[in-house]
Amino acid sequence: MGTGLRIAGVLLFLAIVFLGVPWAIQASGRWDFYYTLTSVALLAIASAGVWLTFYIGRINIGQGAYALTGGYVSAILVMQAGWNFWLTLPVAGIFCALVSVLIGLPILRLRGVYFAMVTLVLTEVARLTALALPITNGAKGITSIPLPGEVSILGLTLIPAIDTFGDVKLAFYLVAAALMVIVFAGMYRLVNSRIGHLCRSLQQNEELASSIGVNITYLRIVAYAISSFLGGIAGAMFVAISQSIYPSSFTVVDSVNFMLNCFLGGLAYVFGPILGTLVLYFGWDLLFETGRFQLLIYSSVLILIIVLLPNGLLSVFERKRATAR
Amino acid sequence: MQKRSLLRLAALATLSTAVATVSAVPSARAQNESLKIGFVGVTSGPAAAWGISNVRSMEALAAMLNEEGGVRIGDKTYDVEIVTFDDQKDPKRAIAGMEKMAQEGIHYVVGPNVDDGAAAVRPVAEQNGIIYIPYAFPKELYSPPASNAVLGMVANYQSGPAIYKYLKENEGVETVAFVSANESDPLSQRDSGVAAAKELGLEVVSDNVTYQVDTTDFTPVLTPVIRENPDLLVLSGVAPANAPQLIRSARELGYEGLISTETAQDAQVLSEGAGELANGFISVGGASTPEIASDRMNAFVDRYTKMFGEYNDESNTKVYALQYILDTLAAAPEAVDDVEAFKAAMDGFEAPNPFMKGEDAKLHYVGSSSFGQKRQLAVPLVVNVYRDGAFETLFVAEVD
Amino acid sequence: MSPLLEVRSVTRRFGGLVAVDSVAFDVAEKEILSVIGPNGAGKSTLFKLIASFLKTSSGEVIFKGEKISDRSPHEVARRGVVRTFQETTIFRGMTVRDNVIVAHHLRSKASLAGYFFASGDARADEAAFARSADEICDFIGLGEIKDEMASNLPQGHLRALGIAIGLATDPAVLLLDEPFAGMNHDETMRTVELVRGVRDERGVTVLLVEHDMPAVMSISDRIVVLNFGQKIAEGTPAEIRADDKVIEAYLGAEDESIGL
Amino acid sequence: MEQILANGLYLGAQYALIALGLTLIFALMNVLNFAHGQMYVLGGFVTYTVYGQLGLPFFVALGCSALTLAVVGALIERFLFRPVLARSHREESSMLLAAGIAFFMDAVILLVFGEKQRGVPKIVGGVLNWDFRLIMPYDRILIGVLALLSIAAFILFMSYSRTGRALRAMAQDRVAAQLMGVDVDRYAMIGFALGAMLAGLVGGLLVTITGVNLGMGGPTSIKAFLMVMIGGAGVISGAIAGGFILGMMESVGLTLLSAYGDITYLVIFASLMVFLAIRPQGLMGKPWG
Repeated sequence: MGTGLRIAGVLLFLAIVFLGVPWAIQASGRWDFYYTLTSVALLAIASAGVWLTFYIGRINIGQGAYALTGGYVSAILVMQAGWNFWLTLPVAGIFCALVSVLIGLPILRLRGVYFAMVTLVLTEVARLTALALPITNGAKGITSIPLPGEVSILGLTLIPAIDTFGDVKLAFYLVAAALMVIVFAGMYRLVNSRIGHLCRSLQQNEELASSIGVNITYLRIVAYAISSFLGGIAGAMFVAISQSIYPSSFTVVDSVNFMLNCFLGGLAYVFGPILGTLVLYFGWDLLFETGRFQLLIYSSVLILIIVLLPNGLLSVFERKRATAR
Repeated sequence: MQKRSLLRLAALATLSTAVATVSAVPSARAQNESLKIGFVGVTSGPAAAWGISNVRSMEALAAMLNEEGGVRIGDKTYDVEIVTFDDQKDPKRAIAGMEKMAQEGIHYVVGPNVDDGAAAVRPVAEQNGIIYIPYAFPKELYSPPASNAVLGMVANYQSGPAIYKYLKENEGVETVAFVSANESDPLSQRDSGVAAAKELGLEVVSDNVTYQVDTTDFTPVLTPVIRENPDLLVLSGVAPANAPQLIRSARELGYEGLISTETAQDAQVLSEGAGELANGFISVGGASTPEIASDRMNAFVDRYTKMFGEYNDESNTKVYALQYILDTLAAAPEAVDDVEAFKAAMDGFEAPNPFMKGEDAKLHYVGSSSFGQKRQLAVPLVVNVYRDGAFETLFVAEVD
Repeated sequence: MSPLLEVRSVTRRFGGLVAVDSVAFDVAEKEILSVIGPNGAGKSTLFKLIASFLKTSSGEVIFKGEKISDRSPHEVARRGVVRTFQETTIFRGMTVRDNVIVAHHLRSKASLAGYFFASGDARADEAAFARSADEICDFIGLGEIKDEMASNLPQGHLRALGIAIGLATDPAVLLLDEPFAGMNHDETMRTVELVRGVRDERGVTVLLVEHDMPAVMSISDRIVVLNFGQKIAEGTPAEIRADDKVIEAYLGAEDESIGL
Repeated sequence: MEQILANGLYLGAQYALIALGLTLIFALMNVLNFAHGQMYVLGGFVTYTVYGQLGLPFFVALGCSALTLAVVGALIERFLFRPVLARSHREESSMLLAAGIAFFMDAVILLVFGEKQRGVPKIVGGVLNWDFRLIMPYDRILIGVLALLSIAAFILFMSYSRTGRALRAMAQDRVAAQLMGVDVDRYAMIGFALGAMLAGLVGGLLVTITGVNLGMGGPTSIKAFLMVMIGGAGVISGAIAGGFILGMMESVGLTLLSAYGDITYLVIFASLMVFLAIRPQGLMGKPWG
């Protein structure tokens, strides 16, 4: 693909996300799609983190734990310390990254299903911890969290309050979409830089990577911390939208779904998580009119897709590229 | 190779078309204008029973009403159409469901079934002018400044004191133990139950034993509780699936005291899961026990059974939500697309209760003492006791 | 002059089993030294100990006067002691050229963040690695197929790629683990030439573990012989060939692998 | 004390049987079968229908459960896992398929058997009460013994039958087994059917004690994963050990920590994580499975 074509592709994508979608929603009057697409964007961000751990060869079923942690960090800072939400957003991410370093140091030595299982347990540990701690308000959760307010320095508005322009749904959509674009631009850069090259070396053979002098422990931790950072900010954003958080806000099911999003999009493609999330999440919503057959149809379609395209949806283009070359 | 990928593309395309077609099939429509009432709650997965009893009671009642010619609201007659959304017990999905309801132009929604979902949909409901009827107990959902949620059943902090008081006075209960699942809703219910029991001067001998909802063997869970030998064992917020197991384990461990819960249960489930060991189990239900069920209630149960094969006793309570919405709309016709009118009507609303025998059985909104405003359906607080496959009414009370 | 690498009475136990028993020898700079011995003699274990993929139970490995045997593998590699692997350990999902490029890791000047933001150092690194990788591919004889997926390469080329990966790290000492295993005569001879070239043209000291006697005899400056975890002989190929203990050890084990 | 041990043993026997099927499938095909819990639930519902509804003898129902699941397992392997595993670049992709199958089975179970908790009449009545030191209903004892017998039968089958030996060879080294003339495709199907059958068997056994509902699937899978990890993935003795250990941990943990209530499972899970971090291959597994 030429550079010109690539730039055109990126511009087209941006135009669709920031202009096309609002226009189409305006035209069709399907206002409910704003929330659906906001969710897709945020879940795709969390899934991007999972994808990155896949990229270093680890099956991560623990992202729900970090989304929950990020959500609680934001909620607690807003409610108890009176912080502005926008300040808590990066803090939530960084907190999760720090926690993940502590947790990652011992568990990243595990591989394959062993790592997968430990991370699965981690999600449940996060839920039980949230239930047991006083600061998270235990079973009662944290509710009635205010919408994100204005950030200003010396009277100069840096970020307007989320309800400034009246349409909160649109505002959340634009914020989520912008975050998604930034995250995936970062991911794209990461994967196509030498770091991505090193991550692939880890994925394919850790011993060999170590023998050529790659500090595999460090690189694994870095990747896992980035992954958890993304989980944390996605979780915090969801809390801002639902204005509440409970220990059950992110559960094992979410962790599994994040992983499935990556599989479905394709583990070899950096934009796989976006497509995977879109299909899995949006697909469920589209099927809502089928009533009690919803799950049946949803799962049948899912199975068919896997059988037809076991390497993910984006592998549709794989063969073409191979023949073109 | 190219052919193969084309084939795949074609297959995918066919698939998505098929999906689109299926999802576009319009639901059956009669000649009356239709009035859409929504449901957002859980109808799949482990907690499916909660939402399904909601959906089915709504669908059965709607079918009855439509067959009778529809519902008269103001000068129009509507057919009731139920629009359901399965949130899979995920608060994020519940928000999406509520957005869907707003999209469909629906202003009255039953659900969600759990605390986290009910809290999460609040912003959407308020932004879009939707009145929703959750089956969740947190007080801030119903207390000012919140005003769009209406509690659909009797909260355990209302029924608990009544039950404990009754048992204290009639059965001489002095000590009580609480067991709950390690999840938000049951734990909150346990905490308020403990507080209520202490208020009544009962001695709480055990209140910190919890179990995972996926527990298959409750013997180890209950062993330390039974050792305290309380007069009353309260299963706080127990899921219908867990109740028979807990009862059975407690009895098999030699426990001889009373067992009660403040949530609705199903007689069939108890009978299959615990058999005669469940005799004497006290729970809270709606109004289908023969002593108080009206003909209308019996007709509803028949209808439900015919449509879905088997009745669920949880629907005794859950059938009220739709009836309340429709009767309140009839009382304030402009509320069909203006929830403020609905809210205004709630304070003075009163209508006959079709599901209960007796002239003085009325539908009206309550909750002033718990929430400071009328944001609760007055569902008869019927305390049942299970005996040999059916419920018997222990006593009936009212919430204010 | 002190030796480049010193193995000082290194011992490794697995439970009750002593896999390597107080083995000691020195490796001089720009030497090709082979470690041989019957199956199960502890050669591979010794190799892992030198590259620090295993920790020694006692004894130490000294490189340029510094103890390396308690460091992690990538730190040992950073100091210039780099191993290749038995069989065909490569990055299967990358092209040949990418395999070699990524192996330049030790030469990188930029930090991870630098790579992410494409700092000046990072761009210089990447250009330099690409150039060097092309050069190494040509040197090893993989220039023609450097854009092939590594998983598609035949056996012989895989071994060469393994050596190329090792070279890309710019090692002082290259540890080759059975570089001739499974090769026919022609392939072996080519690889022998290659290993010589590595030493002669690039000044790399080579330490190899091998079964293939003729190849070892022709390539080595010196040979260390292990049996049952102990060193039983050390010397030039001619000395080893005449050593009774060596012949006995091999006759006791497997005749065919001597190839004499 | 006797009570705690008995509870732990009983739990352990049923857990071990669930874990056996999962670990067998994992050992043979490197597939983490997310649908294992759903298979267990389906087994429970079959027994419920045959024994509870149709009134046929319990052992007939148990046979039906095992048979149904064996067929389902064989079909799933042949028409879903085999083609997907053959064409996917990373074998983890099978996890997505397994999850899809789990969703699908959940949907089918919901549509066919409904959302309610189901139970069957007790197979034997009465409670063993040894001086209040040990209280155990007879049906629980019977099911525990049946579970132990099934485990024993499975071990004998794997050790002495031709099929069992072939399966073990394949679990150890698929390529080597193929070279030795084992028809790996055929045995993968047999192995998968066998694993699914074990899940169905436990479902059938336990429906008499715990009843069954469609929500039990997912959590059961996760518990089974834990047991397999404790013992070591893909190792049969490990799965059995893992089952008994988790059973004992729950039994002992719930008793010791009952004073602290809410944190019992937090402690169990946290200690599992620590254990796996220290000993990644589980008790008996090969490193890196």
